Amino acid sequence: MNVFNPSSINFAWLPILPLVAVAGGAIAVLLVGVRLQDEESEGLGFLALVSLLAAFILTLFTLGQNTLAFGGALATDDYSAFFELIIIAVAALTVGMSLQYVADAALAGAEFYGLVLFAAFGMMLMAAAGDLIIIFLGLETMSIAVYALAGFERRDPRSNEAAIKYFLLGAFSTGFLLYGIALVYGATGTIRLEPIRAALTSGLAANPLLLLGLGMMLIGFGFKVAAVPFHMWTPDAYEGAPTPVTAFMAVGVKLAAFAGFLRIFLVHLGPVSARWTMVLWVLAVLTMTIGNVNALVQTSIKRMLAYSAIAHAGYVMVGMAAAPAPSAGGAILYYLLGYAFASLGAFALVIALERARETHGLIADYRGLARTNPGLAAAMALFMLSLAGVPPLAGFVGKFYVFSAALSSGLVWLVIIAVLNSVISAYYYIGVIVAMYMQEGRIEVEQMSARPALLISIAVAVAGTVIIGIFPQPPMNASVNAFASAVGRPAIHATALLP
Amino acid sequence: MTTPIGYFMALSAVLFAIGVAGMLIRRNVIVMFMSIELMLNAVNLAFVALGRRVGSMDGQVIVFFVMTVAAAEAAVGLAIIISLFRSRETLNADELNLLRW
Amino acid sequence: MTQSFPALGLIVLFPALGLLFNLFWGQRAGRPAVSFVAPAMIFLSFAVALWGLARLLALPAGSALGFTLWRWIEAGPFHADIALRFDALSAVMTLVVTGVGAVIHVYSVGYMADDEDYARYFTYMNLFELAMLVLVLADNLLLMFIGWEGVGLCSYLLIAFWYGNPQFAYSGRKAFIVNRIGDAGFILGILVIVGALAANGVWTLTFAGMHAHAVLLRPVAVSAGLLLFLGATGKSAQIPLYVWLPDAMVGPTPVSALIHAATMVTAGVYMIARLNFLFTLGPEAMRVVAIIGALTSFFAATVAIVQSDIKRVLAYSTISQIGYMMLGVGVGAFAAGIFHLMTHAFFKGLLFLCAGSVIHALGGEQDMNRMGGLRHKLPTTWVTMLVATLAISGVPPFAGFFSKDLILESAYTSGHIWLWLLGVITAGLTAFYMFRLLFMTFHGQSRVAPDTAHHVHESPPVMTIPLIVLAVLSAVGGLVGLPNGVLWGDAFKRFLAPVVEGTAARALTHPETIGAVGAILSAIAIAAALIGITLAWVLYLRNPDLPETLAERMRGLYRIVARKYYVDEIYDLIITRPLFWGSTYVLQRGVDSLVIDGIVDGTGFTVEESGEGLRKLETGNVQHYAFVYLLGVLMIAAYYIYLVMR
Amino acid sequence: MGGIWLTALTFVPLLGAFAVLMQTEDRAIWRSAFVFSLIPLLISLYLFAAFDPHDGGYQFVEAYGWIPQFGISYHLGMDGISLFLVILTAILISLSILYSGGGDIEMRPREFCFFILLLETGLLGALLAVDLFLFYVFWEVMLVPMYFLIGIWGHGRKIYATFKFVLFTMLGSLLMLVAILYLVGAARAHLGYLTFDLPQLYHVPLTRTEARWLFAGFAIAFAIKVPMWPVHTWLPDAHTEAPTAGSVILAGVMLKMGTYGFLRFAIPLFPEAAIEATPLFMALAVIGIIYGALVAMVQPDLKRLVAYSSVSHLGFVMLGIFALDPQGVEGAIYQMLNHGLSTGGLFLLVGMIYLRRHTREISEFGGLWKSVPVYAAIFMVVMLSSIGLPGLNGFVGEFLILLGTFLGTAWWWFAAIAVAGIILGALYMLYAYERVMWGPITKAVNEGLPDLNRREVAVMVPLIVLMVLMGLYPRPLLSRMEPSVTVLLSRVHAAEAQDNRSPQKTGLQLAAHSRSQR
Amino acid sequence: MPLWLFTFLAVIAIVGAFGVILQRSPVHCLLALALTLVDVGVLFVGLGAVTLGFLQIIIYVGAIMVLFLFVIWLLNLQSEAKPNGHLALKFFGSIGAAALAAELSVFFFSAQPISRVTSTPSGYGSVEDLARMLFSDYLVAFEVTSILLLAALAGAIALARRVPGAALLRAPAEIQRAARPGSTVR
Repeated sequence: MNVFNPSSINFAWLPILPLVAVAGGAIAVLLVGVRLQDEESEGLGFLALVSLLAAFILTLFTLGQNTLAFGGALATDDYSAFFELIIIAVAALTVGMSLQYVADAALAGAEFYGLVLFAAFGMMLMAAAGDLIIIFLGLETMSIAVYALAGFERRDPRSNEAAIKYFLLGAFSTGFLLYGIALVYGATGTIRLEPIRAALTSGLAANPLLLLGLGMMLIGFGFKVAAVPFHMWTPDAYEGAPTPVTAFMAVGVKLAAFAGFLRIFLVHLGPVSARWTMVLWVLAVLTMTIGNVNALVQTSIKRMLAYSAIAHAGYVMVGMAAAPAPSAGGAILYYLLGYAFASLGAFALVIALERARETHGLIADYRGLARTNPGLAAAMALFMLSLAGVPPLAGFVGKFYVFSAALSSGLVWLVIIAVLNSVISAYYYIGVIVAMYMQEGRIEVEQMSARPALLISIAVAVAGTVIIGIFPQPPMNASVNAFASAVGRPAIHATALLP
Repeated sequence: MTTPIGYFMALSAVLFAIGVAGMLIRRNVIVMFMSIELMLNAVNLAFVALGRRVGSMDGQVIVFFVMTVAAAEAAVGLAIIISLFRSRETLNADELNLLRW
Repeated sequence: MTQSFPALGLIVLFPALGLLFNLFWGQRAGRPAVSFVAPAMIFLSFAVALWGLARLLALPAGSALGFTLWRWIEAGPFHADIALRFDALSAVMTLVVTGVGAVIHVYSVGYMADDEDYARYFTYMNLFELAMLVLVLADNLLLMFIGWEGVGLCSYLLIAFWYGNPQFAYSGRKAFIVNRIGDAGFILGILVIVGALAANGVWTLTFAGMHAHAVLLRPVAVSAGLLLFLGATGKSAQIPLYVWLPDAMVGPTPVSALIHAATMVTAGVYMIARLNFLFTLGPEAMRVVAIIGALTSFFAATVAIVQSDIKRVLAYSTISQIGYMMLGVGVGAFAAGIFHLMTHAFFKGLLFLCAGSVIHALGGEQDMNRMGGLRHKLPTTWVTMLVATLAISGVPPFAGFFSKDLILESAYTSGHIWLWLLGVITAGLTAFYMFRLLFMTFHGQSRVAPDTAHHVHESPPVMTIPLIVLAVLSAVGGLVGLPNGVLWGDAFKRFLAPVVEGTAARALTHPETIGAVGAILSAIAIAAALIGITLAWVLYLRNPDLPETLAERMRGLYRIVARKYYVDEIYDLIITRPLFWGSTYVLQRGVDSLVIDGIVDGTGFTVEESGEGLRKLETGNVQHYAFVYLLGVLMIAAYYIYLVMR
Repeated sequence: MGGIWLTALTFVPLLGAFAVLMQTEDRAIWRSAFVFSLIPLLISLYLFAAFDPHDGGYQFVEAYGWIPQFGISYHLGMDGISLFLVILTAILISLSILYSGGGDIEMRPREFCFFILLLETGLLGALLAVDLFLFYVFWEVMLVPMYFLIGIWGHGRKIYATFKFVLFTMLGSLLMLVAILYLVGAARAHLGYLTFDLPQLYHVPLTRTEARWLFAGFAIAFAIKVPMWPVHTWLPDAHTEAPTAGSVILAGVMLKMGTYGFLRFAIPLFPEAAIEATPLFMALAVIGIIYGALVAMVQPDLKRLVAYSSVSHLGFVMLGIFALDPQGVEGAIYQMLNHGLSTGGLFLLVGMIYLRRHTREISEFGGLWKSVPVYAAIFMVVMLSSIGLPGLNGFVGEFLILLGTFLGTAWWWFAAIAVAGIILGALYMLYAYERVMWGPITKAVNEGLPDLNRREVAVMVPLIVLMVLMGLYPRPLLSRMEPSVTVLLSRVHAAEAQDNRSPQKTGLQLAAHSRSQR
Repeated sequence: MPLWLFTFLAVIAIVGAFGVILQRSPVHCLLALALTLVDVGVLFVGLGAVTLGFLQIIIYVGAIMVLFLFVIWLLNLQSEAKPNGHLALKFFGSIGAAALAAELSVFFFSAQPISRVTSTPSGYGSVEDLARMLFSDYLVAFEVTSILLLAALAGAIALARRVPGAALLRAPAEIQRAARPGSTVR
């Protein structure tokens, strides 16, 4: 019975510094917040931004070194860095667009920003996780924070309702995810990802426990990324939650969920991809189709965006169904990047306009926006077009890569279905543009200059959507290398990537 | 003679299913939440049993974490329920339909 | 051999200049300038044409003058130039077109004197001259087609010159569309020819070139011939496409004289004569041409008998006379056809101008029932018209006699007895209705409306001089073609021969007929004419009420003939209406709106409805959500069970 | 490397678009927009002069890596096929800006000019791109501004029209995207590296089935754009509701993108499949010719009539393209230009009269010649060009197409049917003209209509001059097309030589043959 | 652990579980749940996870259940009204749950090696082992739980503390009314 000896742990500071920064920021915000009134919450926002900035910079340092820290608990590779950077950016943008909102709604700033940071912490953890339990914990941290955020607008019954629905179903699916983890653990005897892959490659791919666990985890993640039929919570939660939170859910949560999803399935369950691509094929079709067709008939902008978020998850799953293709991973990462900017931007627009007056956030309310505020209208149009996948915007290039990956692994029909879905989606995305540009109506927008943070967030989103669309090379390299690093392959040369 | 692990797994499966059923058939949000706790426990049982089978402690450690998570969830969940009750004066799942379509 | 003669360019250049002048400066320059420039240009062309003729005569027979302006179309090996060719045939045509044209231009100066759109009128006229000259001077089929459609355009514009009247506008369109139908045939004919030549690696459309490779055309001669002849029926108002010409009479009378009598409508004959080497390779085609020609001439003559509108009578007589020409070229007597074309240009142009003068005098009256006894009031017009009438009736020694006689003779000697017979009868009819026209207009007692009666006056010299010029031509113009053996006998034919009776043609044409047979034939023709004249005299001068009684007697027949055999109505019924009806209700409302758009919108609708349906699944009840979730779980689990069990 | 001419050509309008956004005062907006549309015109004219008429390949080529790791390059080039479409685009855009500035567009001129210039960039880019990816990008880019033009400045059921337009086109182009990706995949399997570069994709070995499917993928996209019957129904709506400038560009240039696509991509990439599909496409083309003409004949709305006439004219173009012999293809290209001029002109004229009367109902007019003679005269000329009167541009194209069809294919009798289209063309046009311009003036409002003003005349004159010039002296154009067309057809023949299933391609083979002698 | 004991405990657990989902009054449900949890705790011990068994009882029954109880009392919930419709959902829900149980069992019994029990090292499941694991392999996870709890804390505070301006933003009824007019496009 040897005594416990700390030196037996290989202790690496660098990988956890970004996490520490974020968590520290959260705690700081909470502590400072105790002394502040809700009205003066901007300060806290900036504090949060500072910590995020710090985390961002620290993450940059972790680039390039692909190590497993803490006995494999944390995987510090470009993959995690890639997602962490995006997540931090997303969180920062969320904070940015919340500043005014929180102040106007007189929400409890300390808790709000604190929770955003906690959620970000959880997300980063999911991206960096090296074993199942860390992923689980990260996911829970994120979820719990987001449950709370969803119900944050306590005076709005819809907010409570969104929170409770999200919470109940979330906890429900946590059960399934856990069960899945349990079974995989039972089948492989470990919860570290690397050994699991090793175990798989050494046979036992047919183990029923493994298969069931695989299925259960698939369900758990399917819920988080809002894949049909585990998507039902999405529209309600998105619509009810305070809009900045919605944005955070639609982008941050989805990204983090995919970060874990991809790392587990594409990277470490890759050897048995034959066992799950079929399921993803079906899920992708369902998700895209139902998402788009539903979005088609929505009249509330937030609900419409919710369904569009579902549909986009579907496109990503098209990429996942193409797992055998070497290019799939990079394509998906790039797609998520493009999606993040456009979607965030759209929600930022929603915030800008919904604060303009007491609107129900109907698409119809956007009529005539092109008159009253051409700038905003143009930005919104840009995001819509990017989401619809019109070149040369990011959305198009993403679709382009994902489809080509799918084709290269022979999923012609899946791609055609996806393409038809894109046509459907064009219909409702353009519906927004029609409302803004081609229909009469008067929506007054309060002076944007009064809300610099929001304005900057929108600007960033626009820049991102356009730039990574026109110069897809650097981000594409980044995502390719990121995925390669996760697989542990040296950065494959790109020509190996497309079909 | 000792009980095969399979039985424990079966039991966990049954409990899990009952939990699911509770989630589906009970109107009261709190009771639904309880059913979820039930599911989590079924999973815990599975963890311990499987851990026993592979002969490693990991299962138990995970259960430890799951308990923590359960506690955290309980805290937030109940808080949500409270604020919900404040604004809506009901915990009946049927009446939570402001958001639909 | 062809000799380059750049001056040919001038022939078409002058009308072009006139066109531009009238188009852009006509309004500002004022009437005097216009009335000088427009005819002057045509006279200049005429002069150049004479010069060209002189050059041509100087050259050995069968040679031609040519001038290539520029390479027009070239795609792959196919190419066509914008080039002019001035040989015997085109020489005759050019002289007719410019000569008669010039005269009529002068006449127009008087006739249109008080029309507000003076400049526009002469713009069109010059444009017409230009197009017509391109048509006759073209050295290849494609360029000819430019002129071919160009003249069609001009007739369209000029028929509808007084566009204010919807009826006129309609007639104009009708003319163009009917011509277009013919032109379609023309184009296809060109395609067939090119195809046949290209199949042997020959890429040419020049008449010389085609003539040189005529052998290659043998397989397609009939089809190509018939297709081109379809074009001719449109342009030259033959059955079945003649319907536009009578309506075309609503245009200004000089237009009717120039375009719808003298020149344009004879283009079909010219074209066939031009392509004689092709037609002679396809005897069937020739026969069709001849038969159609004969039938048309007879049929039109019958209609002409009962018309009361002076210009309509002339219109139908034009159709009838062109029928003669077709008969001529159809039986292989191309020279005869062209000969009649020329004489016809003289006397028919003259007839129209006279009619114009009458109408002018009566202030626009065209109904012969309101004329009569005008010969004292309009002496010049009467005399000239008499000459023209004698000419068309084929009374020697006037122009018409020789040409018509030549045609009939050729018909007979080439063995088409029945066609010859038909021709003879038609000759009688022609004489009859022409003299009917003459009598009803100038003789008997005046039926002129009293208010117009008192200011009826002879036309100004600017109009009468052209009458006289043409009258002279109609009188003596036939002498260039005296029967064989008489004096310079058959000079005209000999002049044309190298062009129109090339190697291939000679085989088919009749042996030179002995004078005796020719004399008999001529006698019969003359007899027919005289009978017709006497009949007309009896009916319309001796006892003018007889026609009515006759009409009463055979009312049914009379109505049918008077209504022009209801051809227009039939066409309208079986072609026009179904077309419009079908387009509206079947294509537009049916296929487009119902079927295609139905499918399109239907798809959208379906998608949207299913959306509405799916939407309802979002009941807002958490437990429903959880249930759907559970279903998903069961599915996936089931899939994996399947994997395990397998 | 041909300098930066093509890049300048393509992106000057974009520059202009943003320059226009800077402007505030209306006159300044229009002026700068016009200037910026003139620059590409001048450049394209220079290129016309500098174009080497004996070279069938791409000229003024620019090729730089864009996304090298995916074999996507920024590769622009111009050959005899695209040269004239480029010039046409430049001309029509300038003219429509010039026209729109004259009071047609009162509302939000800044955005209007912005979108028009953006559109020009898209169009020119699509015409010059030699890289499939680049092409696709421009292809989509040109869709968006057009969609705004219709939707914002349109009339009537503009929204419906817009949606129909976008969804139709997008469906097609996305299928094309799939085809492109698949093709590139196949290319990689063959070449071993990744490329979207058109010339390199020519020689990708495909199984017959693959080729058929891929050809279908491309062909559908292009056929919708053309539009061929029966996917044409978006066109009348789009045209009718679009603002005048929109219709002009849509009809004048955008439809050509479809036909151009066939020439540049669909046919040379999959010659065997194209040859197989010839009867189908010729049949559709002929149906389009007759159908469009008949439906146009019964339209009560002048603009709609012109729109349907486009269906008929483009039918001719498709007929010529699938004749697959020099006459047919050159005729088709020529007919694209003619259609751009004549139909563009007609739309402008309709717009002018709409500006005066705010209606396009034919029954509303009558006897206009009396009140607006100049307008009527110009209308007459443009109409004649549109119905292919010999001596004007229209005839050259139509004749060559018919000739090509007759010579080049075993289905020569399609030419015979198509000729009926010429008759009907005259019918509906003259019928409309008669009702609008001739007859007595029925409506008092039409009495005092102002005739065309200087600006409007200035808009029309260049078109008419071109019509006459191109009618009488088409040679400089045809001779520049010839080499490129030869190159194109030699590919087709090569493919055809492999499987000789069309026995009597008389004219075609002889054409190729006799050229080889020259 | 002997089979009879397992059977006994299993029966209790299942009965308790059914108690949770079948009883009217939330409080009774809670008690039934507590019963099941304790029972599971005993099963843990039986599986050799002694520490964990006790933790289970302490944390769950001692903390979480009590928390539930407080809330129930705080909101003084009455027992559910009589089953209000939703029979379809109840029916199919139960079916689905049963099906799930069935499917899961299929897996467990089709997995052969599962019933083998490996001999465990001495002190398996002891506090030391647990602690060592926690502070070596699971250090990160352990630290993360602290953050997790902190987040939960913040969230709970944010949600549960009194609303400053107690007035609702909009009354549910009004929101219902503001529900979607006809769709925009068209």
